Amino acid sequence: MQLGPLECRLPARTPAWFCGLDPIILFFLLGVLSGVAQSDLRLPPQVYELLSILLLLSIGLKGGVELAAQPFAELFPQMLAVLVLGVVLPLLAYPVLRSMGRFRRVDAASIAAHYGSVSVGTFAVALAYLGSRGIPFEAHLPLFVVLLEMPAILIGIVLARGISKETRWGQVAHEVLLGKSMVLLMGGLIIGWISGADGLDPLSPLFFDLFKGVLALFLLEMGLVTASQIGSLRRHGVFLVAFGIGMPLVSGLIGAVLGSALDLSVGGTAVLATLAASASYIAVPAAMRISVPEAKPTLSLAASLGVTFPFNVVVGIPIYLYYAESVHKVLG
Amino acid sequence: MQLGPLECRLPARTPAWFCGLDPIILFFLLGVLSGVAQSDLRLPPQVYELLSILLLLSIGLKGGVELAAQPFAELFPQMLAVLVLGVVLPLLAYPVLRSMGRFRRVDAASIAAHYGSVSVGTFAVALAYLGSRGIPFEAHLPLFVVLLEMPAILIGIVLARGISKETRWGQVAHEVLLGKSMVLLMGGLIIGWISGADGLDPLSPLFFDLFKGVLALFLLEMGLVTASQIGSLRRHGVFLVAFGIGMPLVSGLIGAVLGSALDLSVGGTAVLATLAASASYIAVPAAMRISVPEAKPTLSLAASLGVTFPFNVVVGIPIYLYYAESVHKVLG
Amino acid sequence: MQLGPLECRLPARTPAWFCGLDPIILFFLLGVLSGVAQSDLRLPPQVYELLSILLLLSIGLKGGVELAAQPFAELFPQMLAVLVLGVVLPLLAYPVLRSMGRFRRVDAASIAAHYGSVSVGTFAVALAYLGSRGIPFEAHLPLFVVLLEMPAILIGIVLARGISKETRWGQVAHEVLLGKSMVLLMGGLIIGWISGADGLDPLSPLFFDLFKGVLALFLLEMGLVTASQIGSLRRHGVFLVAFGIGMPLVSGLIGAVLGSALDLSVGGTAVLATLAASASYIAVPAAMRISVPEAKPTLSLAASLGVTFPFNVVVGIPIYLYYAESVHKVLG
Amino acid sequence: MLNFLPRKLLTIVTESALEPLLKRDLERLGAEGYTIVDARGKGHRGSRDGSWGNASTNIRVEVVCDAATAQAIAAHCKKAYSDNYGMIVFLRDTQVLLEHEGED
Amino acid sequence: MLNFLPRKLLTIVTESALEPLLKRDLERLGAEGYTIVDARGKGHRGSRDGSWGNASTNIRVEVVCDAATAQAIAAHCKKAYSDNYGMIVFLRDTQVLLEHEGED
Amino acid sequence: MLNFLPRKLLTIVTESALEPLLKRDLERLGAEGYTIVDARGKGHRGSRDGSWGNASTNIRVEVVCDAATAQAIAAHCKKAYSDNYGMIVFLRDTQVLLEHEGED
Ligand SMILES: Nc1ncnc2c1ncn2[C@@H]1O[C@H](COP(=O)(O)O)[C@@H](O)[C@H]1O
Ligand SMILES: Nc1ncnc2c1ncn2[C@@H]1O[C@H](COP(=O)(O)O)[C@@H](O)[C@H]1O
Ligand SMILES: Nc1ncnc2c1ncn2[C@@H]1O[C@H](COP(=O)(O)O)[C@@H](O)[C@H]1O
Ligand code: NA
Ligand code: NA
Ligand code: NA
Repeated sequence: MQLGPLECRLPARTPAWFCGLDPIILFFLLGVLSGVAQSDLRLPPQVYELLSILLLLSIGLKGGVELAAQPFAELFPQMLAVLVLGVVLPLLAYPVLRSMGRFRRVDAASIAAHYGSVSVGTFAVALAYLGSRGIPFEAHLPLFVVLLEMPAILIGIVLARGISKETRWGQVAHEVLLGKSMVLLMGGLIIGWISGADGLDPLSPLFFDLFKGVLALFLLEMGLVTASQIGSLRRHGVFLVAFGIGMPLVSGLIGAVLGSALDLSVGGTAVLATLAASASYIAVPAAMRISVPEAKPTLSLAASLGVTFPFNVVVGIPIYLYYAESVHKVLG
Repeated sequence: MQLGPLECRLPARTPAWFCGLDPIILFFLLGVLSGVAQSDLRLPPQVYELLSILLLLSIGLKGGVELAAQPFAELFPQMLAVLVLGVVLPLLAYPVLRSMGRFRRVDAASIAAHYGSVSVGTFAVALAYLGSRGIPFEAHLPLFVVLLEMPAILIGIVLARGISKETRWGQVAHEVLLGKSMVLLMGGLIIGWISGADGLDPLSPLFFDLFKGVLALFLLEMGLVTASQIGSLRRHGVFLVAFGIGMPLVSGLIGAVLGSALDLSVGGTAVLATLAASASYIAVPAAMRISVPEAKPTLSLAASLGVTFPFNVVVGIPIYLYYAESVHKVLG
Repeated sequence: MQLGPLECRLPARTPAWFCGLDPIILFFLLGVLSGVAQSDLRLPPQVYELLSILLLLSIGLKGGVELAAQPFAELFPQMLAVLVLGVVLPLLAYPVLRSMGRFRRVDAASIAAHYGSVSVGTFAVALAYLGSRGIPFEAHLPLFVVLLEMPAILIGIVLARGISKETRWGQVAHEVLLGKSMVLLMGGLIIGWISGADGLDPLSPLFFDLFKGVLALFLLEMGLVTASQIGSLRRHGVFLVAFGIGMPLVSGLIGAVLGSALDLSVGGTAVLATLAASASYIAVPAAMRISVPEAKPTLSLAASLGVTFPFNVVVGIPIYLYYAESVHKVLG
Repeated sequence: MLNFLPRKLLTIVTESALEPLLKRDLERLGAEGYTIVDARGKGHRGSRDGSWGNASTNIRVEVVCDAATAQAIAAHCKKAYSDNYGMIVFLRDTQVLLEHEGED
Repeated sequence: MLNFLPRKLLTIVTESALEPLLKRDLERLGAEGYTIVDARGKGHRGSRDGSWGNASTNIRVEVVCDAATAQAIAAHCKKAYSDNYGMIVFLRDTQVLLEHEGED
Repeated sequence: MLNFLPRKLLTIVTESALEPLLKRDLERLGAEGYTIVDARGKGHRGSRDGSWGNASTNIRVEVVCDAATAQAIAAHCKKAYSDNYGMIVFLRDTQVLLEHEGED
């Protein structure tokens, strides 16, 4: 497969297949290898939390600063379309999981919700990927993350239970809308928007200069977590692996087409494709555990963390950029 | 009210009342809002500790470096005056708390001790505030923090118990003098003083460049903590809120007059006013819990964290700068 | 004693004996003093872990980047010689500990293993020391750390038990080879080697710019730990102190001679001497606790953390540089 | 002189995700207090060692209460949670120190 | 073959601020050992969930000792701390494994 | 209605370094589950307060099991570890809630 316009910038001594691999991906692979080899390497959970907080704020602030210029009203149609995407994706995934995967209703609904929602870690890697290739993208992409996180959870609950009175909808909405990642992303966006680039200048050593280093450490830990899923995957069989790769390839394409239809740039389209292709491993599992407790949490996490996250981070993102370029050529 | 020389540097699109708000204050407000809205956002305690350690060392090192030039002996009169300030403030607060607040003796003594002592977080915000306005201040201000932390605690204990033999004075002194914040501030001052600017140069990316970002995260957490005090405040009624705002307005003025009398610059005067106006929420509560256990810790924390800290950080500091400028005009 | 080419760069006001003390050493001393004075200052263990992870990755990455140029095959003889050093040092220490120290067999074996292995913290201080004096050293020194960590552990176990069938050698090897510090050092080396200086550029604010600040915080904590060993030392008497100073002075000399014989630069020789002189306080104690449980862990930690680490960091490293220069003059 | 009262000590080990729900339940069911500690462990539903793979860690909740309350809490846990969440509930007698005279 | 000795198991849940004082007390009152765990909880004095608002977290202290020592510790806790600090003290019988022959 | 079964509750407090070994042992000796909590403490071998000087912290391991398994675990701990590692093992009766009918 032609992975698009990846020029090899690495020196000649590196093996060819490493070509185009960002060092942050090498950190991820280091984590996976250490985990598989049963090293005792482990980041303390508190460090992981600090890293997530920094990433979320960085992404939000950056987006907010650049949003400053933009007339806000123009974004509404895009925002609406992205919300619809978050509803459609789990509805696509569910029948596949039921019929081909033969999962119980609750499990299919829960997995579908994971894949309809998003992973901020994957999003950050996509931004870094485009950044290091000098491909521009829209400033308001973090807004899409915020918009995509929630709808799939509601759909997942409805798929599992119907529109049951037992579900405490208000509480579910509260927990998702005010979940840590939403608050930090939105908060960052707003602070960035108010303060502008000059105002944020004294904060940039922490939030902007360290961004890629922080992302590298984050991916090291994600690699360890990915490795810890392999046992679970082995138990749950080959369908889950196939779904974990096939689903993002399809939803990434849907995202790319939508991005292009919404007139996003090639970079923005690639990121929307990545978001569509990514699967949640934080907000959705937490919500499902409480709202659909009969669903087995190990199934969806094995797929999301054990298959889809590594797939997207290592080979998916270049593919979604290729999608974006192709779709733009065809539709543009 | 005329808040002094705050020019609005923010772009036209921002609402007028945001004018002059540093992004770090926006982080604080984000924390308060998230807390009030019951978001699950929370910084791990270990991260909070790391942030405090970095802030204390940064402040100490910075002060130490610039102290280098100064002839030490000249500072003694100032240091003595500041110690006296730390004795006078709780003695002023106590009768007000007893008569108007109708607090039990132990509670009045404990709250008075909190308000006689200082908050390093508030101090850091004041430095950032002056820094971003280019207002110069004396290098040895961190020394004042060190000097102000202790006396109010001793006064508080005496107010609660008289000069009782039961109090283990030695232990109280030991715990305060060798408390974490004292050691880091003094240690930073001394290391900065010995090493000078050149010697510290390789440390500046961590301790100086990241300062404002670290302060932003710290204030995010402080905002969450402030929000968690609101319940407690509601129980303890309106007097505590009035005291939490009135007391700093008075003690800030005393601090400003003293600063001007000691021939501090306008910036230095504003900082001394801020220190006088700030209330402790770390060292004093810990000391009171052991030395005056009958005092209710929720009372003093609700006032200090729930009222005075947010008041000082958001509107107090500009007022204290205004105090400093006015006093200098009158007395200078 | 003439400590070599230490010019005093500090301003005249500093006491003479501080001359040449890097601020990071002042952080260490601050930690020791705070600990001795029983301050409640303490870094959370998770922060300590974050600092170690950053240090190990920084050292690895830096080495890897500069290794890029080097033809790998040339290093093999050096690597072999360093492995032999790791076998010889504990064999030298053991008889001394048995006969002069009168330790039980298991204790002597365990202490010997600690001194045959290495301390990455000491290594980092040595690099910073040479760096701030502008003395160049070989890029592949981190490889030596990796090579020296393991052999002494195996020797220690054999000294304690003979070549017993009960020892699960495979597991011991697995735990050491895949121990956290090995994985991070080797991983950093490899990632640095693959990515090269340009590839790592976006990571340098975290891993390179912050290096010395991170090292300063790390040494602050190490100072506290050192102070906590003093009680233990008092119990175990004067021999342990003498050994903790004498052993590194001897093994440092052996390391210096070996470095010179291997044609290392003066800087590289000084670092190899430092590695030889340093004693483990992480990997070896963990391995010994499981493989030689009869050995008292307090003995070896008191010597390694309470005596040798502070000795090396404060006065040892300049001595080993002096060794390196002298040996180079004699042999070169 | 020292008054100890006979009580039950009920211990529940379960998934951390249940903490907010369980706290509400305990208050509703009449517990006068509880103590919670973070834990890890293994049981019929496999290992929960705090790594992500297990989605979460455990909590160990301890309630000192009278026999009826203990029964009510245990019954509620069984009905509401034990089908879908990792959980073990165990009970024993204890004696609690009466803090203030005339308290019981 | 295995020797278990009858003992008391005393548990104290109280504010973390008391840890240094309590440790000193336990040794003075003859406890041969103790085990401490960080905890959070709720009781008569409200919720102590580790957020700052509650000024601190709790500790859960466990002491295996003979009946007399348990009584002494409980009595001391009641007298010295229970008026001003959040605290619950409870007691039960246990059997402790004798580690070395001829120890008791 | 609620079925509680009589069981033993075995608690082991020991050095954290033993956690991986102990987990393997527990499974081999037939424990159906266990719960582990990080702890600190003091005993015959001195204070283990989590500072480095003590090389490590403690863990507190709790096993609900039948009497025979409890005996087997205690015996193994005594034989394999108690000479060289800080450790206390204590036992008491408990009643465990039967989660699913027809389980025992
Ligand atoms: N026999 C047992 N003894 C002690 N703790 C147990 C036992 N069985 C289960 N647990 C704890 O309860 C949690 C959930 O148990 P389970 O539902 O059996 O997976 C486990 O992760 C353990 O922490
Ligand atoms: N009935 C109870 N059961 C278990 N723990 C309790 C109980 N009552 C109080 N506690 C614990 O003891 C602490 C102090 O209790 P109190 O003094 O009642 O507020 C609480 O924060 C709980 O951790
Ligand atoms: N009497 C006791 N009561 C409670 N915990 C104990 C007791 N004795 C020992 N421990 C715990 O067991 C650990 C090891 O004990 P030891 O082997 O006696 O040093 C200590 O660090 C304590 O955490
Ligand atoms: Na998705
Ligand atoms: Na004050
Ligand atoms: Na060595």
